Amino acid sequence: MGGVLALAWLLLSGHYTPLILSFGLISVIAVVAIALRMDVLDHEGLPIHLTWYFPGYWVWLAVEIVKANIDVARRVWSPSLPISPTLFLLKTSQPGELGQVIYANSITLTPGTVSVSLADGHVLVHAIAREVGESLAEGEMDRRVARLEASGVNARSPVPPEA
Amino acid sequence: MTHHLVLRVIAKLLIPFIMLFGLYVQFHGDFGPGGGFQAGVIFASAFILYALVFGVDVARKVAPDWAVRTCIALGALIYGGTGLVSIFRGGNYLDYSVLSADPVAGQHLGILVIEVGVGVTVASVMMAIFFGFAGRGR
Amino acid sequence: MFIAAAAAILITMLLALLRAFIGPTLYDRILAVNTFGTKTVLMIAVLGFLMGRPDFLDIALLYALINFIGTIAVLKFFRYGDLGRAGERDS
Amino acid sequence: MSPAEAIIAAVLVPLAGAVLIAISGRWPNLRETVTLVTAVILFAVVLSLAPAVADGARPTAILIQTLPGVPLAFEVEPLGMLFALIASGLWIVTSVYSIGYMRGNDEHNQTRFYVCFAIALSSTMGVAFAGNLLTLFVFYEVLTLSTYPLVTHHGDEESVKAGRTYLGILISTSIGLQLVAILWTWLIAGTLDFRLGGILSGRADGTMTAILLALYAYGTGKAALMPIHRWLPAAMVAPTPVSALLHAVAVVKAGVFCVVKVVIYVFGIEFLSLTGASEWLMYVAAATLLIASLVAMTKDNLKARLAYSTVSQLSYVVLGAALATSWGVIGSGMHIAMHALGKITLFFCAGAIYTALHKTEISDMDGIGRQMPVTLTAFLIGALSIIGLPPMGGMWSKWYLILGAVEAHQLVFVGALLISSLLNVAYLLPLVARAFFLPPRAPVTQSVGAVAAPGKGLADGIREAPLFCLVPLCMTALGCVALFFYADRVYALLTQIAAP
Amino acid sequence: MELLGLYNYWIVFFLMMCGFYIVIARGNLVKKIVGLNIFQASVFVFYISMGKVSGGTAPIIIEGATAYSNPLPHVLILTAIVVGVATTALGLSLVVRINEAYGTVEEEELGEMGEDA
Amino acid sequence: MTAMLLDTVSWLLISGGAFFVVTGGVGLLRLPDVYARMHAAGMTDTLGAGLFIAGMAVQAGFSLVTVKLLLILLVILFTSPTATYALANAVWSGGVQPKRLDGTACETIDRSDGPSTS
Amino acid sequence: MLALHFPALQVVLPLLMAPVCVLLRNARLAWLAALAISWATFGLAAFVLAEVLIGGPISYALGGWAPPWGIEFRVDSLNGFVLFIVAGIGATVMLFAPHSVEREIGNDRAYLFYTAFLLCLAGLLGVTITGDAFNLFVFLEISSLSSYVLISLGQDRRALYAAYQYLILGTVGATLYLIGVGLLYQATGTLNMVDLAHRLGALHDVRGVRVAFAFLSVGLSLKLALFPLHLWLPNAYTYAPSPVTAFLAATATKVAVYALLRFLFTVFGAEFSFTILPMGPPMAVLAVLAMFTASIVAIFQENVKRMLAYSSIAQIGYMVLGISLVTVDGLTASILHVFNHALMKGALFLAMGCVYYRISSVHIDDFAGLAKRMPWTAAAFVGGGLSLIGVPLTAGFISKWYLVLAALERNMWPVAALIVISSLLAVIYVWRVVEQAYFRPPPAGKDVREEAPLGLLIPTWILVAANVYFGVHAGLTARVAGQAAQTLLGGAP
Ligand code: NA
Ligand code: NA
Repeated sequence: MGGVLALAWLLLSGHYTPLILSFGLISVIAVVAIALRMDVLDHEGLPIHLTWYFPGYWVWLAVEIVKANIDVARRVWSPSLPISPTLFLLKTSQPGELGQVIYANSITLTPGTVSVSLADGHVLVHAIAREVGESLAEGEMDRRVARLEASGVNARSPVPPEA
Repeated sequence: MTHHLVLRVIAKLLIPFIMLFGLYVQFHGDFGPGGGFQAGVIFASAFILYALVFGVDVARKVAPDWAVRTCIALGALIYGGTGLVSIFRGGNYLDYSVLSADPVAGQHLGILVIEVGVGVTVASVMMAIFFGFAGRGR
Repeated sequence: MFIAAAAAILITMLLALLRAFIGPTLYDRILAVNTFGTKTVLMIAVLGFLMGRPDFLDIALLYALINFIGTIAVLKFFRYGDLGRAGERDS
Repeated sequence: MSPAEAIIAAVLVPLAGAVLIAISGRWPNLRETVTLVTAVILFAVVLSLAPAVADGARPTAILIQTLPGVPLAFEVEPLGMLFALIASGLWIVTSVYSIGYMRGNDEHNQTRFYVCFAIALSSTMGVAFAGNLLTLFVFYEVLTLSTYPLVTHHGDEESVKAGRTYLGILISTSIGLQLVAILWTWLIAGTLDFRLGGILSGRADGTMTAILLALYAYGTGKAALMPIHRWLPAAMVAPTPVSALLHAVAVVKAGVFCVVKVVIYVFGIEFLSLTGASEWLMYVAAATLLIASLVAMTKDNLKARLAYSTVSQLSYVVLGAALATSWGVIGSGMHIAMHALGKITLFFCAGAIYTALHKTEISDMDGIGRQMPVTLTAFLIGALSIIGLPPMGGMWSKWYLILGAVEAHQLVFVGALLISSLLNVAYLLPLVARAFFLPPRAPVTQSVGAVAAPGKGLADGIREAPLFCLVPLCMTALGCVALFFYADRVYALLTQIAAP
Repeated sequence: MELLGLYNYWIVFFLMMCGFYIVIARGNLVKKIVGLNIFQASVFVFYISMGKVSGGTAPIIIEGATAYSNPLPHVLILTAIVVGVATTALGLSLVVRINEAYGTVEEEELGEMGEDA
Repeated sequence: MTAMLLDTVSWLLISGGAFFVVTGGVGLLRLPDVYARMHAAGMTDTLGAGLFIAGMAVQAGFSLVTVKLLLILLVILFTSPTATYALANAVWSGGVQPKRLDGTACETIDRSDGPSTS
Repeated sequence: MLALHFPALQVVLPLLMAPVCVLLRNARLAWLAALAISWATFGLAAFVLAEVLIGGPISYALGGWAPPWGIEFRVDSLNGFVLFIVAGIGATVMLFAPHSVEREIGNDRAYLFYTAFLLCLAGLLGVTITGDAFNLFVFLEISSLSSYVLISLGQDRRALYAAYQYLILGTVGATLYLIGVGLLYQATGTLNMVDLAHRLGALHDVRGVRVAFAFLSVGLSLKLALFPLHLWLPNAYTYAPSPVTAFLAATATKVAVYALLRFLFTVFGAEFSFTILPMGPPMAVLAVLAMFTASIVAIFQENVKRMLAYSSIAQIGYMVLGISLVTVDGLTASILHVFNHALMKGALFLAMGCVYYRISSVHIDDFAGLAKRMPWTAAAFVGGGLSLIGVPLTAGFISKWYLVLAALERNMWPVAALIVISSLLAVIYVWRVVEQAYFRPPPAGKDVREEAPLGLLIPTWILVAANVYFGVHAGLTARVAGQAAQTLLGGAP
């Protein structure tokens, strides 16, 4: 954690004098201390274990986002407003909560679908059109996120994250 | 039933970085605009987010009232006390050029220190206000 | 170019503002204000870029955070009439 | 003791006495001894100043630099000397009398009474010796405030109401009119010091002078000119020694003293008679003295009748001053002294009658001369002095007042003075006649516990008041007679300020 | 033309009047605070619009001075905003406590409980 | 040459961002209910903001500014869906049903047992 | 030489001790700290006043920036005098505080009182000492915000509402002031008062300057509770805890009067304020209206604190009336009354604190028999009341003396008459209380002596004694006030 924060500091700072660097060190230590006190430094809060597979997922998601954007833009501009709002109830196949959150946020991040409720291994999705929801229901994103999480779990520890 | 999952996870992710960002602004204050005041606001907003997501009672355990109060006072003391130090070093009140042998370095040092005072006070005052309002009901 | 970009953002901000005034529900307004906020972030960034003031980016970052926290706080307040409750529960 | 020290001492001795009285409050005998000793010391101090003043000296003293250019300062001149002598002298007898009266009537809060009395005397000395208008005003106000608790001594609804009238009239006139007059004087004359011949003389025109005189005359509520005389009858609710203080020793005397002093030292009698600015005041004074006498006749309550008598007699003094002639001023000054002794005698008698017989209404007093022969004799002497018949001191003052009116070519007022003397006869002497010549109306059944004959049963019917009451009233009655014979001393003193 | 040139004053004036009207006319204590904020905001706008200072040459009392570092309007306004925020926070906390003590934040109802007791 | 190329790229990116941002604004007005409008808002925060920042980053080259720009984008990508989710969840638990264009309540399709086979 | 820094220190010390009180938490420790600092401040104020009277105005540049670039603290005989009385009242009220705070606020919140009190003191001193128009705003708000907190500490729930009302009106006043300062800054490019005065001399016809004048006057009038802008005052004084009322009544409005004087005479100049713009007559009319309306309303009050609050509004009328005469004597009267009224209202409200301590009420009906139950307290009330009436040998008399003199000097007979008549109204409301205390029997079973503790009586009597001292030795205060008045009218400070 400290490493990530230190990296962030260095990226932000742009001043590499001893004084500022020592301030940076103090800051990182202070933040870690407070974060420990807040109890936010667990797997959920610090998804380092997703590192290796993460960029790949991002790239895939970015493409999805672009596609979804174009789709929604088309719907917005077409005079007939071709939308058919529909709710979908989907199962989440990720074992951990972190995975479920990534899944839910990914759904929201792609325009055309918004996750409305995430609970009990199910996510309720509002789709701008029925076919958009159906394509989400095919489960590609679900599987990719599940794989992402699983890779992280395997990489770090055999113990499954809290259920 | 789980707690508000999405918020909790994202908050855990964001909070340390917000705090770090606050400290970054704090110590880079005399290079850009802002300084202590903004830094205080940012730092406090991390706590406010924490309190919003995890509840004020939990946040109060992390930052107890006495600590917040002490920080308010300490920040103000740092701010005003620096001025007093300049009096004892032969300058006028708030005249930081006497804080160091080199007047410019003295000015820098003075501003840096009082910005810390401002930041600490602003952050803790904001937290105190939020804790004070939250949980009182509409 | 940047002025055109700024104009585009400004138009969207105005549209969002319009939605905020029309409503009709409280949630529409919150959504609109939140959108207005994120566009303000972009606007600050663009302006900073335009005026050669990279330190504006810090402000944009700050604003993005505040906008997020503010939205959460408003939502929580209107749902529970209270900001201090321990973690919300999903419906 | 240098004269300056003596002046300051005259103000401070009663104050110190007040403090000691407050401290010794728990031991009545000690307390009253302190009172008496203080009174005697004060009289001695004042007396020590007299020879020098009689020889033409004008001792001065500065108490405090209050405002830039206007200190609290004293200067002793004949009129003030006379007033101070009377006030401090009468304090002794009043103190003796108070002891008898307060104990005889078992009054509460006696310590407060003695303390306030002493403070009142201190401020009276301040008034008498005041060297400028500010000093006069300051002590005048202190006198008002220190006598307020005395007026409301009983603390019942009636005294509270009387206190309200007392304070209301005195404070509102002094702050509302006198203060304005003083400030106006300051603006015109640039000084507030008393100077023979007047500081305003030649600096103001006739109308302005008349208005200023009105501000002073009505600003001095204690002079009880009609229609601001109501506080005086109202204050009759207070115990008799307080009445003595109000009517003879200090309060009303301070009022008329202020008027005379202002006429002589602020306006100057020549200036006044030249401008004729005081003519209206003569009429007001004459009207007051006649009306008050008439009202007095209608009062059955003895103290109320005496109160209206005082209102009337005060206007003699004011009239004398308003005449703005040497004789008039001499008459005024003298009348302050003569009336003081006469009226205090009458009040002592009224108090003695109340203490011994618990009678307050004149119609109840038939035949009491047989029970209280000494008291009633003293009453007769006092009455004669007030009326102005020889061989009483009162004769002289009336004589000079009439001379003054003649000198001012205002024969109307000669007539007014004479008629009023007849009215005096009509309201004072009937009591004496009733007391001595009518049979008692009801059987004497009221036996007053507190007055259970202090071992002096001369005859079976005699029920005189206690000795502490009786002795003082005899002394003041004698004083009335004495003043007839020693009036030349007073005359000599006063001619220093108004040579005829 | 001159009137248009002073448009910033009109904005300031409009905001001021709006804020003042809300402070005066609204019975709800929270809304009054909002009005107060608008009222204060008008001043902030005024200071911000005060770009150029007309008399702003060198100070007179010290001749020959070259450095001119008078406080800039935005520094002033930042201070004023801090003060305004503090006032708002204090005002709202008072409203919260009034609500706890009286059970209402409506002026009329508060007035009814006014002078007795 | 490179500079011009970069300028062009940046211009294209920013134009695209402007398009999506405005589209989002229009959608915010056109779409029928709050759920549908969230999609429009999402556009402005994803591709709109992304293209804008990318365009500016291209202009800035490898520098601290780019780092900060990317940081801003990152923050937006994390916070925007979270805020939207919180809003949607609040609307849903507030009992507001999503509507179709004709104003009738939209249907709910349960796909928790897998994608449709039909 | 530390003495050079006294002007700065007397503001900075209370400002710095305020957070220390927060750190200390414990009521007793916080009190000791606040007490030490408030007396130290008083000492500094006395020293600075003496120095100014001997050596002329003192200027202190904050941060070493020479005026007019930096913020300047500037002390002349006028604000030296005001600093002295404000610090003096602060020190005396601090003596009074511990018992009263324990009783009315509670020891757990006591540190809040001491903190806010010191902040308020620092703010008021800052307003008085600063030579910078914007800095004055900042200090004004420091004092105002802390006084809202202080008022809200009152036991009665109405204290909250009173604090709220004061907050709204006080903020409106401060904001108007801020607009005025902005306009001045726009017209001149400076915020330093002396510099402003120099530059405004040539700008009398500029519309912005006149508008600035209007905003500043109205804003400050709100703060000093000039009739009819006084609406915040009665509730605030009535429901605040006793030491708070005593302190605020004796200082807050006075400092605002000082600020008004400073702007009317030093910054704008008497010529601009009273000749070019005819401010005299409207001020005089409002002042007279205040004197009468407020005094008459005071007569009918059942709550004695509220009665005294209305009396304060009337007394502010005297101060403003003196200003409106634009003569040396008139200004002397105003400045003297700023000082003297602080003494009398301080004494009276501290006496109220003593009463409340024992009787838990300041309702006039509950004053019955007070003289028996609390003779020293009742006597203190009489002392303060006499000064309020303006009886000779009290401070109040001196103010009245100069005020009537100033009115007569300008041949304003009706005004002189009105002053005198309105001061007689004070007799009525003071005496209502006196009669209740001295002539009504105490309620059954309360006929015992239960005097307030010495800790309350001593500070109360210090102020009563000060009323007498400065009524007898008025030469001292009259000379300083006269000198200050001459400075104000002479133009350059
Ligand atoms: Na006051
Ligand atoms: Na104030």
